[in-house]
Amino acid sequence: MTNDPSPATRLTRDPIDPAALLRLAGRPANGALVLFVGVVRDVNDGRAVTGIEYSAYEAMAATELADIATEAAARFGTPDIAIEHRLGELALEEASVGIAVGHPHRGGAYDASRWIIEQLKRRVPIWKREHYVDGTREWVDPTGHPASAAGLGR
Amino acid sequence: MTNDPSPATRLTRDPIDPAALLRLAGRPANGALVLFVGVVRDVNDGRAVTGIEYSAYEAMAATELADIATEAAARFGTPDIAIEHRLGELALEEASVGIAVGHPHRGGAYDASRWIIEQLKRRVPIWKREHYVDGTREWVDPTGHPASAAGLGR
Amino acid sequence: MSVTVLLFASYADALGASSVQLELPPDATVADVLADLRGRPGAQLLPPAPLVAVNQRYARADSAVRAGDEVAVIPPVAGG
Amino acid sequence: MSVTVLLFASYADALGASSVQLELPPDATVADVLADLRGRPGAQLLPPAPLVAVNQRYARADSAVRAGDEVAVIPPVAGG
Repeated sequence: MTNDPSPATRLTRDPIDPAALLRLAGRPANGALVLFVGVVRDVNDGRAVTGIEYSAYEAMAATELADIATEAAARFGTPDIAIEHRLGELALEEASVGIAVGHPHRGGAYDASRWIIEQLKRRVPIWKREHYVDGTREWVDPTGHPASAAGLGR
Repeated sequence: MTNDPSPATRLTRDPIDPAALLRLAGRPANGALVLFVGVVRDVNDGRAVTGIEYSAYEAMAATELADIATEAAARFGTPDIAIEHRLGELALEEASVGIAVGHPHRGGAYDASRWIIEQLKRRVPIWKREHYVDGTREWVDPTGHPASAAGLGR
Repeated sequence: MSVTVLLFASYADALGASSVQLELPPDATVADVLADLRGRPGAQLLPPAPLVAVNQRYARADSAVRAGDEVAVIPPVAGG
Repeated sequence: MSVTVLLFASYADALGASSVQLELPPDATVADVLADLRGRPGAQLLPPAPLVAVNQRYARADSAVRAGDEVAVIPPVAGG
């Protein structure tokens, strides 16, 4: 199968299908596929998590995702990039993000994959609110300044 | 789902199922999954390839695969490693190897994945014979000394 | 001129709104938008230099804001 | 003593066999196995220092070989 020679990116409220992302990154010239999946885990910063709610500035987030994929395609020399980010309420062990990269060689596939997730975490306007075992909820600030410490909690 | 706290490795003559490998690497504490898939590509060293035949010193290859997974588990701090290598005749775009790693953090997942494929390519006694468009077949020597150049070709 | 300011996540919670309509002078900048917001209840909780986007692109404090622009004040992103 | 030597891939093609049975002195090493193989038709095509495994573990040229051991001469590996 040969895919369109352009990256595929989207925000979705449906479960992420890793196999579908891998198919989007396939091409007869690609000897390597690397898939990254971010998953809702049961503990964050020492607190027991029961679920996460993802929200976004959707129009801008979609643009940033597309830009990241286009930049990665140029930087790493492959158009075979598929990125999905989930929005809405996610249960433990559900996938929040999936990134598939196909490349003729494994070095390019790994490097592009890692670059994309780092860029995504830095640039794409998506937020998450963790739900904890004690029933509380808090916006997560990965910069290390919890919203609650700044008085911005719920 | 919580998997057995030990790596899963095998040689197989059946198609590799990436989704199954990902499931083997899942665990509620894992926030990151990285899957590497090696794929038969249509060109190698400038020659058009029509398929590849993989063979192995099977008992030793199985031991080496298991050892690599065990070493990676200790080195990168995660038991959630699944590796499959395909044997037999593979068509273009079929997966020859699949490596899934689950880890609490993405850095560990990427690093373990990359380490495993490099070790696999260095240590596991598996060989491949490429089939070319012109009907010829040749054992591949990744050390850069093609068997044919040394007079070992078919 | 009239400018729409979008607020998200913890900032929307703090200011009690997901969007506000501002009236600004014609030569306004992003800094003016932030200064206006800081006069509102809950806005003392904004950090000193929040991320801002104008028309869905990240913008600097001295970037111009024009009538009809969509300005967004963006809490620390947490995708992935 | 009797030792089984396994050959694979390009080496099996070169020597025309996927396994050979060698008779070696009791204090033999991996180097002795290779020396014996080099006397056989096609074996001039082995590289100067091929990889060898004894009982499915990589071994050095001076590693001892014992009666009943499974010795394997291993072409450049190409998995992945």
